[in-house]
Amino acid sequence: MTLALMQPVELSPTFLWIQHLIEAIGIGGMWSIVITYAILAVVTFGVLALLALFLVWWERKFAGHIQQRFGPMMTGWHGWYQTIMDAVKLLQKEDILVVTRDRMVFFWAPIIAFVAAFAAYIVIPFGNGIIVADLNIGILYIIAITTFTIISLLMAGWGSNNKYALLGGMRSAAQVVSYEVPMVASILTVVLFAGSLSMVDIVDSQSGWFYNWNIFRLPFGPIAFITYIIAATAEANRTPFDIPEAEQELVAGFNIEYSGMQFAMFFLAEFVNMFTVSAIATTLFLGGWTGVLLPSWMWFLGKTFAVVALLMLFRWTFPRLRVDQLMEFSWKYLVPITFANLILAGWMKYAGWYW
Amino acid sequence: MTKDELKAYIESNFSGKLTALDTGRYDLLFETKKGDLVELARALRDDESLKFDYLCNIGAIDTRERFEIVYSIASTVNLLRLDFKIAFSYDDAEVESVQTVWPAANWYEREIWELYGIDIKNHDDLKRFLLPDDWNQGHPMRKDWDAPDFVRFPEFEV
Amino acid sequence: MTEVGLRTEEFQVNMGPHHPSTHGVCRLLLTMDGEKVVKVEPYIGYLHRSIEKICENRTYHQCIPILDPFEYVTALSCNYVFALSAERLAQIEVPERAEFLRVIMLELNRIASHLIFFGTTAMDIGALTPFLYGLREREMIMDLFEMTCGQRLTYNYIRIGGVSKDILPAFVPKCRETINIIKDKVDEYEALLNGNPIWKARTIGIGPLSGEKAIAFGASGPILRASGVKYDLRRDDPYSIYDRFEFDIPTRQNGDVFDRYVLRLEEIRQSIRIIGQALDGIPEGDFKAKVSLKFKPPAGEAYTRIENSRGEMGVYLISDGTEKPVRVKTRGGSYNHLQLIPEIATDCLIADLVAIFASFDIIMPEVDR
Amino acid sequence: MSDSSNVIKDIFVGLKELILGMGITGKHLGRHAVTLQYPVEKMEMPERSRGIVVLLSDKETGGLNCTSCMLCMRACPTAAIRIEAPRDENKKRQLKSFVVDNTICCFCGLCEEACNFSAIKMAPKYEFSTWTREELIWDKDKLQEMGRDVDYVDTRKKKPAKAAAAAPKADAKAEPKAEAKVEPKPEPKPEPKVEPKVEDAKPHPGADGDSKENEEK
Repeated sequence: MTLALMQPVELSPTFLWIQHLIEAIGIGGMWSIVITYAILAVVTFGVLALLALFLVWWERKFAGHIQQRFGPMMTGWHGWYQTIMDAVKLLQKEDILVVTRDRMVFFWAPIIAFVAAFAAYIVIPFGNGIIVADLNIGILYIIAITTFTIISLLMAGWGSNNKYALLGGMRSAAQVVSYEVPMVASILTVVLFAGSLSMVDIVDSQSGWFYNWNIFRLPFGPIAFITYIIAATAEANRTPFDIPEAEQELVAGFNIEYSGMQFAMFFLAEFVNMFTVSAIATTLFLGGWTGVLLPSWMWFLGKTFAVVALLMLFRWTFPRLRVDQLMEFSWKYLVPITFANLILAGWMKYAGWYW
Repeated sequence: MTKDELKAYIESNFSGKLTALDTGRYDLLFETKKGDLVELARALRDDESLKFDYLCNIGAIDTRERFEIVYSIASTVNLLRLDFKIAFSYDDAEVESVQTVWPAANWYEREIWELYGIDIKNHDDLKRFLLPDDWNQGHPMRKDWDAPDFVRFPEFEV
Repeated sequence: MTEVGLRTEEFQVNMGPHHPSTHGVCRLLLTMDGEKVVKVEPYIGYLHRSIEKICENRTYHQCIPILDPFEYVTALSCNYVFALSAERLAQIEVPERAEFLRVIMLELNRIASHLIFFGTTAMDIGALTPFLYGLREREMIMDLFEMTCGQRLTYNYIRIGGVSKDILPAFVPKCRETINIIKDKVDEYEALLNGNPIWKARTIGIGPLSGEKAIAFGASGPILRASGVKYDLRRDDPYSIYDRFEFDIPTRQNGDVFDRYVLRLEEIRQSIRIIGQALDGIPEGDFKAKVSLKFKPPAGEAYTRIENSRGEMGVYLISDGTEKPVRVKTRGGSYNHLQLIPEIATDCLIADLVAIFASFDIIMPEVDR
Repeated sequence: MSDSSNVIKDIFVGLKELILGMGITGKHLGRHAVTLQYPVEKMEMPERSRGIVVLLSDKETGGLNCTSCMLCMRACPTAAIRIEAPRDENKKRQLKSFVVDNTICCFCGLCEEACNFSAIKMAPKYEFSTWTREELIWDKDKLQEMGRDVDYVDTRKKKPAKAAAAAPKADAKAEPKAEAKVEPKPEPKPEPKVEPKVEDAKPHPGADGDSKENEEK
């Protein structure tokens, strides 16, 4: 336990004053670190929970208007507190626990999904300086954390002792693993140019006018962006890659036996994942918080919501791929393209032809 | 080939097996004996100028004094339509399966076996599928069928 | 598929009776080896209301509303097939105007049924939005029905000898406007889905059905024509006044999910053509022949079949001169199509099984009766 | 893999189709929604729509048009209508009880066609859900009350020769458009009750929903 705290992660200056404040009150070295971590955890959880609730509401309104209907209207103006009502409903719903379930696995699956979804936000820069801890291994940390979701889906699939859930769990494991490779490859093309893994350095490498965002670094920028977006939709289990919980085939896939609070955790984790994936897309390709006039965090949120809108448009337009087609698409199409792109980017960087 | 040409053709080629009935109001209706059902069906299907390859419907009828089974067949090639009937008394209620001639007959015969109690010989899987699994109140489509909670439609005197 | 020495065993999964993609209540017992479906056994009977037994002690006029829920997606063709067989038994002459109204309403009902097919198939393959678009158009058609006969699903509009109520003067312009809207909406559907590579990957070459097998298993309607057999009862066993309208019968060759889907959209266009011609030619005259309430057809029997949106719908009607039919044997298209599912859907993935089941457009009241 | 030239072409054709698909669904974002918010905005029911069965009462005298000829009872395919009208002293049928069991009624409209005294009609009302099945078995008064504000075309040959009514009225043509008030509890217009209050016909003995024995003659 002490080893972990021997070299505590140095927080970014904007939040360091909390630690100094607590030390000023006189609490000892180790405990002040623990308390600041706790405060930051609560703050990020609060901000993200609000964002997730907003995303759920926005997705339902977006889907409604695409399908020429209104979406939630009854609760408040255009149903703004509909998601809060849903959350309260799910909270007070009874947790129906299958008797033959695998107790520990079934219990811990939603918690791991929840934790994995929120743990990625330590390194995501919401604005100029608004970052919890600017780790120098930023993007590598995010990739490691997002693979946690596979474990939670597998645990949910196995734990609920239900054939459909098992199928869903197996499918999600196969899908997320096989789309990890093209995602990492397209991220590497960006890291190649930023020269550092840290998210803040990546954003700084794209500062200045919008034309030196990574997406406009022809010719490999747009390709990397498109392959990243495709791999990211697969990562977040969204159509056309939402086979783990394909309603029509597997009824509800891995979260079939979950109800009440546990189902809410899975549901919220899915939307937080969607926001994480789009946040990474904006940080890597769309120049993070850089932008004129408006405050930096507003630029970041604007770009991220644009990417989220794109993901939502995917969901309400495309049919679903079959399991083997999905694997084939990843290994036969995405991986060759992303690796070729990576080599091209490397050669161009070595030859110096980039701006 | 119009209806009466078809009737003439059948009378000339199948005179022994198929005898015409006059109760058919729209398409031609024939009657045949239960014995030579399957060869007749195969002959009708493979006959060159008839080619009855499409089985529309098999319906069993309980006419209060005997059972009857009507086979409605059609030809998608020559655009013909024909019904033929077999009749047998209540006590020898078993019939050959025409499944080998028209595979579509599988479920129709299964339904007849379940709802009328007519035994179908060499049918590949005679299992109950329309009525509930624990049904023990006989064969409901028979005219003389009655059951404790069968709510009859009230008769109104005119 | 299984490596040597690695012992795997097949497991059985119940798809149904309560499952999102079995339209209605049908249970498919799947024996699966991982994702691959090894064996399909359909179990039916959950919706068995013994319509035939009920009809046996109802008068002829009462049988028509009883037969409405026999196939509730195209309820009008159930009324029509019974009324037609009763008219054939009693040799009733149906007035011209009633024939035209019947054809218009039947084709509107076919379009409504195909729109539901389009919505549910797209939803079963994953695209959720087309379902809403399909239903949006269907609402327009249902408003037309409600305006004339008062109900939106179980119409009970056709009587023996004609139709129950005459159309309102506002019906013809509204109907013309509706079919024009639906015509370019169908083009929009095709633009949305037909070219989509994901849709093509999920539907082309899935569950092919050869012409001979389709005929042998008694498949009919769009499934038969998608396998290359040009057999449409409106043209090959003509009834009513379909011979006056000129419309062509679309057929496709290789009978897979994509062909069955495209064929039904093409059939919507043909129905629109028929309705257009019928709307121009509606004659004046009374809408129902004189048929007494105590209708007693002479003894006799007849098998009547019409081209329903799901294939051949038939009624074998036997009467013995009393006011109640002796036997009403109903035949629905989905009954044979469900027999075909085990033949086609073995050795395919569960996602394909769902696509094939949706492309057959099977609904359960027609199977269980 | 097919040769590389048409793989590239496939990718671009595929992307074009995907973007075209997104364009179509995106286009709908701008269009106005077609749905109605039910409890707030209600769909205006067309005049012929078949909702619940109601008994119509004469415009002037307020009494029931029904002459208990029992034609509708015979026409009903599901035996949902039950009429008891014993003959009184001068051989005339007096309507004692007229019960419509809305749990069985299949809203087919055959009763409306069978009745030639325009006494029964399918009103375009659809909001009558209740908590228990017994409340759906309506007796004469409830049917009459629900039918008070329903307009109908009076097709009776001879108008009822009521002692109070003067010459047979000529202006019985009701205006065509039925303005159907659809609030849940339509309060009846204050009608002078002409005939004596018919004692409340208790619902049919043993009427407990679907498994009742309706073998009455």
